[in-house]
Amino acid sequence: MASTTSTTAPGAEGVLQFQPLQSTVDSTFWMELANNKLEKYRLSEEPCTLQGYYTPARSSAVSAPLQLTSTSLALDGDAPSAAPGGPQPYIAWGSLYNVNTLDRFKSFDRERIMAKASEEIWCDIRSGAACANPALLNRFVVYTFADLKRYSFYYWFAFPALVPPAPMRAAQIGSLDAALGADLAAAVVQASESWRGACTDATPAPAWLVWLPGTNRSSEITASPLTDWAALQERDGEVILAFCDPCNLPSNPGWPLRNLLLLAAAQWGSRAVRVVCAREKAGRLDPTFSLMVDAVLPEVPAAWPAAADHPPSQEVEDPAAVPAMAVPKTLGWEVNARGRMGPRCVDLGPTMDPTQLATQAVDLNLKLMRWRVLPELNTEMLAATKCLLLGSGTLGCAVARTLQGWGFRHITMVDNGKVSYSNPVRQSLFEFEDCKNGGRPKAEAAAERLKAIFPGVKAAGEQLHIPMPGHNVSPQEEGAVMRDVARLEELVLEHDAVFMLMDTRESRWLPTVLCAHHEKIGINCALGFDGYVVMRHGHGLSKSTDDVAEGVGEASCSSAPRLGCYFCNDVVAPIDSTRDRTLDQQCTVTRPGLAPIAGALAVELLVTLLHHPQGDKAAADTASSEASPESPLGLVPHQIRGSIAHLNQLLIHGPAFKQCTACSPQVVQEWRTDSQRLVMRACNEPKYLEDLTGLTAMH
Amino acid sequence: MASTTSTTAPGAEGVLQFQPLQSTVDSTFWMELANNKLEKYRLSEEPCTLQGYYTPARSSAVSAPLQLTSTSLALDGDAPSAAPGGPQPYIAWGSLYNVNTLDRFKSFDRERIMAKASEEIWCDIRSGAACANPALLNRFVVYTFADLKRYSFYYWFAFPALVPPAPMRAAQIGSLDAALGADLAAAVVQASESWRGACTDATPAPAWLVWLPGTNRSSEITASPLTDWAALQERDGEVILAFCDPCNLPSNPGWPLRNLLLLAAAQWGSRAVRVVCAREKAGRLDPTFSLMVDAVLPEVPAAWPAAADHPPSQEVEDPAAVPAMAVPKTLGWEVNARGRMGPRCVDLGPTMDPTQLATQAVDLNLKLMRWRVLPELNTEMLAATKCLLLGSGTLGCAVARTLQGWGFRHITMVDNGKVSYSNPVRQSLFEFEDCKNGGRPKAEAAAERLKAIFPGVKAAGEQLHIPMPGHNVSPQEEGAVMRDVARLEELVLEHDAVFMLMDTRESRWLPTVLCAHHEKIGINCALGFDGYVVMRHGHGLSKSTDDVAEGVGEASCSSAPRLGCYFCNDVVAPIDSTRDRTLDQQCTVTRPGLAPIAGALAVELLVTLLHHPQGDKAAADTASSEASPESPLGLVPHQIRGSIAHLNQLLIHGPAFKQCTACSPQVVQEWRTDSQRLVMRACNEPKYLEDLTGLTAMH
Amino acid sequence: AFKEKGVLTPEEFVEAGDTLVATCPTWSWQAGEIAKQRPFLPPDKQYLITRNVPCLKRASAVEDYGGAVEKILSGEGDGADDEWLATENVADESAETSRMEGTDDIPSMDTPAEKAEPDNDDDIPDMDEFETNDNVMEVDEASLSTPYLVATEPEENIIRTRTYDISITYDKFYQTPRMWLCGYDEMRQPLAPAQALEDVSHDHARKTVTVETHPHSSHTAASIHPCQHASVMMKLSEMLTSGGNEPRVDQYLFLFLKFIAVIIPTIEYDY
Amino acid sequence: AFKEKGVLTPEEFVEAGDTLVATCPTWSWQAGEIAKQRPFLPPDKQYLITRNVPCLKRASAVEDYGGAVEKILSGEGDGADDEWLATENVADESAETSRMEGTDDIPSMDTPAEKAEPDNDDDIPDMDEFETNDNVMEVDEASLSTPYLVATEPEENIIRTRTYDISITYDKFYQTPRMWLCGYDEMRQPLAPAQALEDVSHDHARKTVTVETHPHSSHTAASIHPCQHASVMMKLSEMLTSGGNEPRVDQYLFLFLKFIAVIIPTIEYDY
Ligand SMILES: [Zn+2]
Ligand SMILES: [Zn+2]
Repeated sequence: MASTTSTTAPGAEGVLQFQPLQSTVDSTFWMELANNKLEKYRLSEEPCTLQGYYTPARSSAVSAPLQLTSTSLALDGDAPSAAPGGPQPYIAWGSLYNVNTLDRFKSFDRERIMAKASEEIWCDIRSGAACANPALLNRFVVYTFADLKRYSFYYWFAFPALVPPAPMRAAQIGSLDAALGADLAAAVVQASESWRGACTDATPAPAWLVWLPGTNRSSEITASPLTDWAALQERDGEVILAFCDPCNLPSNPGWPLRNLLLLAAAQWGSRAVRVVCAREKAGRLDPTFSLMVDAVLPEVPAAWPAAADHPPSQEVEDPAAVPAMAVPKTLGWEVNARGRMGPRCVDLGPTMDPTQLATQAVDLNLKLMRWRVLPELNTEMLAATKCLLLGSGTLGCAVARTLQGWGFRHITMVDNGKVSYSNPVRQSLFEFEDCKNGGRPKAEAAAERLKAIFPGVKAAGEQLHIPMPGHNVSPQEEGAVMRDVARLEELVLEHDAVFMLMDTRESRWLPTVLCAHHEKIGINCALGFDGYVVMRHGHGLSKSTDDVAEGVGEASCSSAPRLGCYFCNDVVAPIDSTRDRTLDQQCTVTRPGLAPIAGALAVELLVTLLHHPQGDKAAADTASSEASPESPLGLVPHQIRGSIAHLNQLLIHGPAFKQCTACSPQVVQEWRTDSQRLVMRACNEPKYLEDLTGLTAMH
Repeated sequence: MASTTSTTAPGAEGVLQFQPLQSTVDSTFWMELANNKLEKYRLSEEPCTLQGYYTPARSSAVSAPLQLTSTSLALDGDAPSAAPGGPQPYIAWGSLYNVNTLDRFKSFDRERIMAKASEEIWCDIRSGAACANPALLNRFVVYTFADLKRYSFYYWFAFPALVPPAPMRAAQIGSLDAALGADLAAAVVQASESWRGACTDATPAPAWLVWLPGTNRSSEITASPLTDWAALQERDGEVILAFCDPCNLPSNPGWPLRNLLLLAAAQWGSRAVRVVCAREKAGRLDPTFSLMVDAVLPEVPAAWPAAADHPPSQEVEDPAAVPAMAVPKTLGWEVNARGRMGPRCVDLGPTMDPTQLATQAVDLNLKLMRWRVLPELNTEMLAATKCLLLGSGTLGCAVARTLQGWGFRHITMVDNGKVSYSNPVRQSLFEFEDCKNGGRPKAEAAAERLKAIFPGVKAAGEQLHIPMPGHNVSPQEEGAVMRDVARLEELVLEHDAVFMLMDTRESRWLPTVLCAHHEKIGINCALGFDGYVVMRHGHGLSKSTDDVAEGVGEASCSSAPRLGCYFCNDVVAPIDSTRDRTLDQQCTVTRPGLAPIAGALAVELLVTLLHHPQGDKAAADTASSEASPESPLGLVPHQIRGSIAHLNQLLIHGPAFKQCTACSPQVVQEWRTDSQRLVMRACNEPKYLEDLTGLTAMH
Repeated sequence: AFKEKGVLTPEEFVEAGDTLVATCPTWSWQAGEIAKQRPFLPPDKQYLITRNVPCLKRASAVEDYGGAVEKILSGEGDGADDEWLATENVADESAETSRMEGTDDIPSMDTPAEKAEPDNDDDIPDMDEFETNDNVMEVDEASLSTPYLVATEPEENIIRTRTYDISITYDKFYQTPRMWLCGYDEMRQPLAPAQALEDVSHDHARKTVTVETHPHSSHTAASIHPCQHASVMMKLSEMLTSGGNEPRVDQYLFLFLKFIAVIIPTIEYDY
Repeated sequence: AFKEKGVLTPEEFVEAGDTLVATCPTWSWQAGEIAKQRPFLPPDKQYLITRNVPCLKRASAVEDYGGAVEKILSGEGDGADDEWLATENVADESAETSRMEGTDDIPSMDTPAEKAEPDNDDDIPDMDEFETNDNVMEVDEASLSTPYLVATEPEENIIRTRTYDISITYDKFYQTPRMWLCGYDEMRQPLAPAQALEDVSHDHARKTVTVETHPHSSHTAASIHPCQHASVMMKLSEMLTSGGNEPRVDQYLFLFLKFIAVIIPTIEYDY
């Protein structure tokens, strides 16, 4: 990065401006605070001692913050957690006030804790304690509220700086080597490094003195503690004040210098002092990055401040807490994330709340698929596609699970049955517990399991009976049946894709009609003993055009013929299941491997289709389309027929049948004209659908 | 069935033998008792009133039992639960003594309750109450212990019969129509039916009188209550006693007649009485099935029994309970299921215990598959085949679930990882809860889920690291690694089939060697982004023959060449995963539909193979074997390679490779010679396996 | 819809049930558990029951009934009414050989049944220890002594005389009656539901028997799955029609029981 | 095994870490949580960390670094050492266009990050209400006024200067180091792990970034998945060798960080 070789002060005798410290709180600190709150503090609001860590600035790009980590709360011993090898960080001592409620946080008397800290600092300056241990100048305070339900933490730091009687000014500011020359600067840095290395304390002192030989420049430059000030004044040469400067800026020192200069003015009576702002590059003090500041200090009379000047009682509520000693005015509250005066809030929910963790992990997993293999993958589109699963048995469970794997987020399960004891070994959303006491309703149990698998899914379960052609409806039942029809239509409307996963053929009729009418994607899946059919229905009949009136069959004017539905191959209307045993035998037995395969293929077919540029109007791919499928995910055939016994998969396609009893324009038109009449006659009149579509004439 | 038209009495004046009543307790009764015990009785052992139901005998094959159902315990009202339409059953009143522990049941003072019941019956006979309400003669007692943990119920019924001063004898026994002639018999039956139909009581009286006109046979035959006895004696004709007879035998009346005849002897002073034992056919009294008994009764003096004869205090513990009145000796304890004196026990566990219910349901489901479709299906064999699943991720979960569907009962899951937040949407045995707090160990969580799905499975989970060639083992680690090797070998030995479902190529090496050595079935499954390979390894190298010495490669003398393993196509030893990216890319991404498909195919392949007459030595079927596969379940190919993008499945086969780094005789021989040396050198020396097998020479 | 599709409405079920009860009073209507009442049936006419129906021998002893029915179901039969009656004769002729066939399967079916007996369970006390030496009954010459359950069958069959409580519920989904079997052994101990399969025609009927929770109580029972009922009833209706008889809804249950009698050939209930 | 396979033993990891810490004192060893210590590493040398590392701009602004690395990984590169250095130049040239490409992706990555801000959550009080009119600091002429975070970059970039705590753990399975990123925005507020992806080279590196629980603490962080590390390190070792330099185990981490620098091009840590 661009390095600053030299900078002039902002006008001779300009006011010296200090860069405030920034707090940086590691999430481990909040975890530790949360633990302590739960196990140690409980409801206590007594302050705790903190150790914050900071270093010299190490980059011209960012200042070094005051950092809190999990060890900041460790009370047993004052050694920081840094392990052998690197330089120890500097420690600032703080007081933590953790309150119990958000209200108490809002109304917290922050000036009281600021006053307490500043009094301590002022005492330490006046008593000389800060000279012996300059870390005392860097005391800080923070008050917090930990919302442990949400893993949200509210906090406000203050780094108290005592305001001197008059501003400090800078006569000159520049890089250390520019100010002293490269050799001398290197020697100053060298002496400081040695002194720091020789420091036997657990942590190094954040401020020290550097003595430059005067007339006899050949003497060695030395570094020594602040307590040597008076002694060094006796020697020939110059005494320079040095401190660990977290500030990265080329024209300003960092915040810790404020109290240090006040000490110099108040204790030593200095009116001018040269200061090394010690900074690092690559972990070592650096003469170019470090600054040299010629500071001009105000006079600080022994009696300053007068108690009347800055009566601390103005700011302290509790008269008992009024300090015995007059203390300078203090400032130093940190700004919030928007740069304004106010507390901060950190929400660790996303890294701590399991639900959010799961959501992130699942999203990322899908994005990895996009990034690594399939740039065209539109995971957002899948997440937004709403799927309706009619049937929550072996196929319904398999389809729902694969949908979840693809990141679909809206899944509605429909079924009319209850979980029985033979189900869980084949229906992968149920467990033994769901079977007890007569069994839980399947749709509800399945939806609940989807949420237990991934809390981020919007899953619903609905017990619904789907009216079936050929299954008589008495006049008394008509009302209930039509309510079921209405509810099913609502559900179809609310979703984008409808999976037909029932175990009877005729229960697929009404959903097929509804998909054709509402132009929803229909995916059909049916099992035999060792064979399966997975297919997509042809696209629906648009309401806006006159598709219906014209009839959209093989001779459609669209580029590819509209594809058939599940019923398009039939020459009889769906009446009862005994007529088609191959794939719809009721209370059927299937090989256990069949449902996972067919369910997975059904979902893969939908996903591939959704990525096809023509969507559900995509022409049927066949095996010969293999070379360059239009969907980036692969082939979108019309039907996949496979067998576990023969271990083959055939891609089959067929156009919509003009006399289809489910998807033909006649049926859809009749639905649009009078849906109740259509359903009731289909249920009660065996030949009705065949008459309606003209099938009868073909027999 | 053969009907009895007429039977002579067992010798004139033979002792009349009565068929004891049998108790039949509906499971609904036990359920109701269990409910009452939990919610009403709790620890009370106070007796409850029961209503038992019985009918006339309705079949010559079986007698009518005294039946208890859920309504037997209903105290609110004495109406039985039978609905309108059929004839009401007869009621017998009982006393239930339910005790709290099995010990109390064992030491129960059953004679006390018998004495109490017989005293009541005798009082009712003597007072005339039984004449007015003959149901009082059929009092019964039962004491029970309900083991609600096991759904086991212990019980012992007694149907008290008072022993008369001398045996009752039968002068004649035969069918009613044989005794009276068909017309008269029909008239008797008709009168009885009418009388029963006219009965305004909630339940009909179980005994009644039939009056046959004497000289003027043209008078109508009538039926009337027992209280009419004296009045009818005044009329010209014959008074016959009739009762509802639960006995089905052609030569014996049922138990209820005993106390009724004692009443006749004691109250009416009868010494001979004709009795109709009323029985039914098809729900109506039947003159052929019903009996006519000419009974000869002993004299019952007014003072009988003398208190000294049968002092009830002999049998009654508590002197306070000694009845004021002398009571005849009583008997009537029911025999147990073995025909001996003793209580019965019914275990409703199989119909009430959910775990047993689930086991039954799952078994039955599989048997249905056999019965309906596949007579050759050997479900017992599948249940006994032990499967070891190495890897409990997407594939492991899919395989385990399909195994459960097929009724495999021994499943061991192995994995070294923990469940992470991104897993449950793709790994079908895990849920969100399993991810929290760093995640549960996968193998353990998966095994637990298998049990939650079906408690009858023997599932275990084991955290185990599988040593991998090319993954360095330091000398310090060697001990731990060899312990892992030993444990893996134990696991392979304990199982019949080993599924390799890991996500790295090299982790499959050691299991492949172990399968070859121990002649276990090895099934391998690997995923790419949208393609999969499912394969079975060739059969192992027999220890007993000198397969190993001779080398069993393409040129084996067996009928079909031994098939290859996962590594047989390689010309380099497994070292690290970056060399084969297609199917083993680590931290790989796959389309979510892939694992369910490949996992299901892997299990179907095993099931089909297990049914093949040659077992794991079956030659590789290809698509051309389709016409007549040797396994009744279909083709057993060597490898199935499929793609979701291209929607195809290819059947591929390849012989074992002589220089294979995993299944070749050299490697297996080396394992047998010094397994530790083999594993250590494979892990630490990159070229070792290639040198060992001679691959190096081929490069 | 009896004629066309072999199904019944709930109202028709009640009508047919009333006729059955009136004709065969061994059948009666039941209310069942209040909590499980189905709203589309009258509260006191939820299902039909007949109890204590004898079953003298196992179905395996009278196999194979199934062939003829199978033919009809599969549409291969010529649909003549007498084919139905013929099955009863066929059965007796083939009894000898089928007995052998049938026994293959019985052991596997017996497994759950054996488990149901307390003696096999270590935790449950042996019933031996309960038996007393109290021979009160045996010294009573007026009591028929044990084994007192004497049937009219030859000795070896006595021991296997079971009884069944048979109930018929209405299945809303299939719109047909559905039959449930709840059995007892000769000592009136309940049978495990799977044991009931021994009384179901081997070849044909087991295919449709399931063990499920009885819809009007809390216990499980064997049930003839109704998925084929409608088609069979439709065939029967067609046969009646072709024989010149108009099928009547109120007689549905008689025909139904006739059909069921083929599936459970040895259980002798009235109809 | 560095030379042959690009992997390290735990002992070698410690050796390489000691060299890194000695050479670059901004790195230090950490003990981490006691409960999570790995037994095969010294208790006080569980992992390495360097904190407060600046990241002045997003990786999308300096794309595309990935191509060259991809070539090397796939073995297409010629393996010359300077190809590695070249990537830094390539980046600047293509910065303009890639910025446009990169932005496509950023919104989706930002979604979780936005959620992390309390303002979007109705339940969490708006931070507005906490702000005071107490202008103590603003009247103090000695305090550098807000925005006080002045960087040496042009104005528009200031707002996006992030800092990272970077740690390196040892991955026993892959036998390589593994890098973890824990970021803060310019106001020192923590970044959601997924936001760290913005500082990872788009084309190549995101493929290997996962968000997982840090092995030595309880929080989640973005991590470069180590599955490719060994092969890349082996390539680098080969390049060194072919350049006449013998690769030394203690320098492993320098090479490793050089490699990582390609993946996270804008994070300026020392090595
Ligand atoms: Zn159609
Ligand atoms: Zn091999």
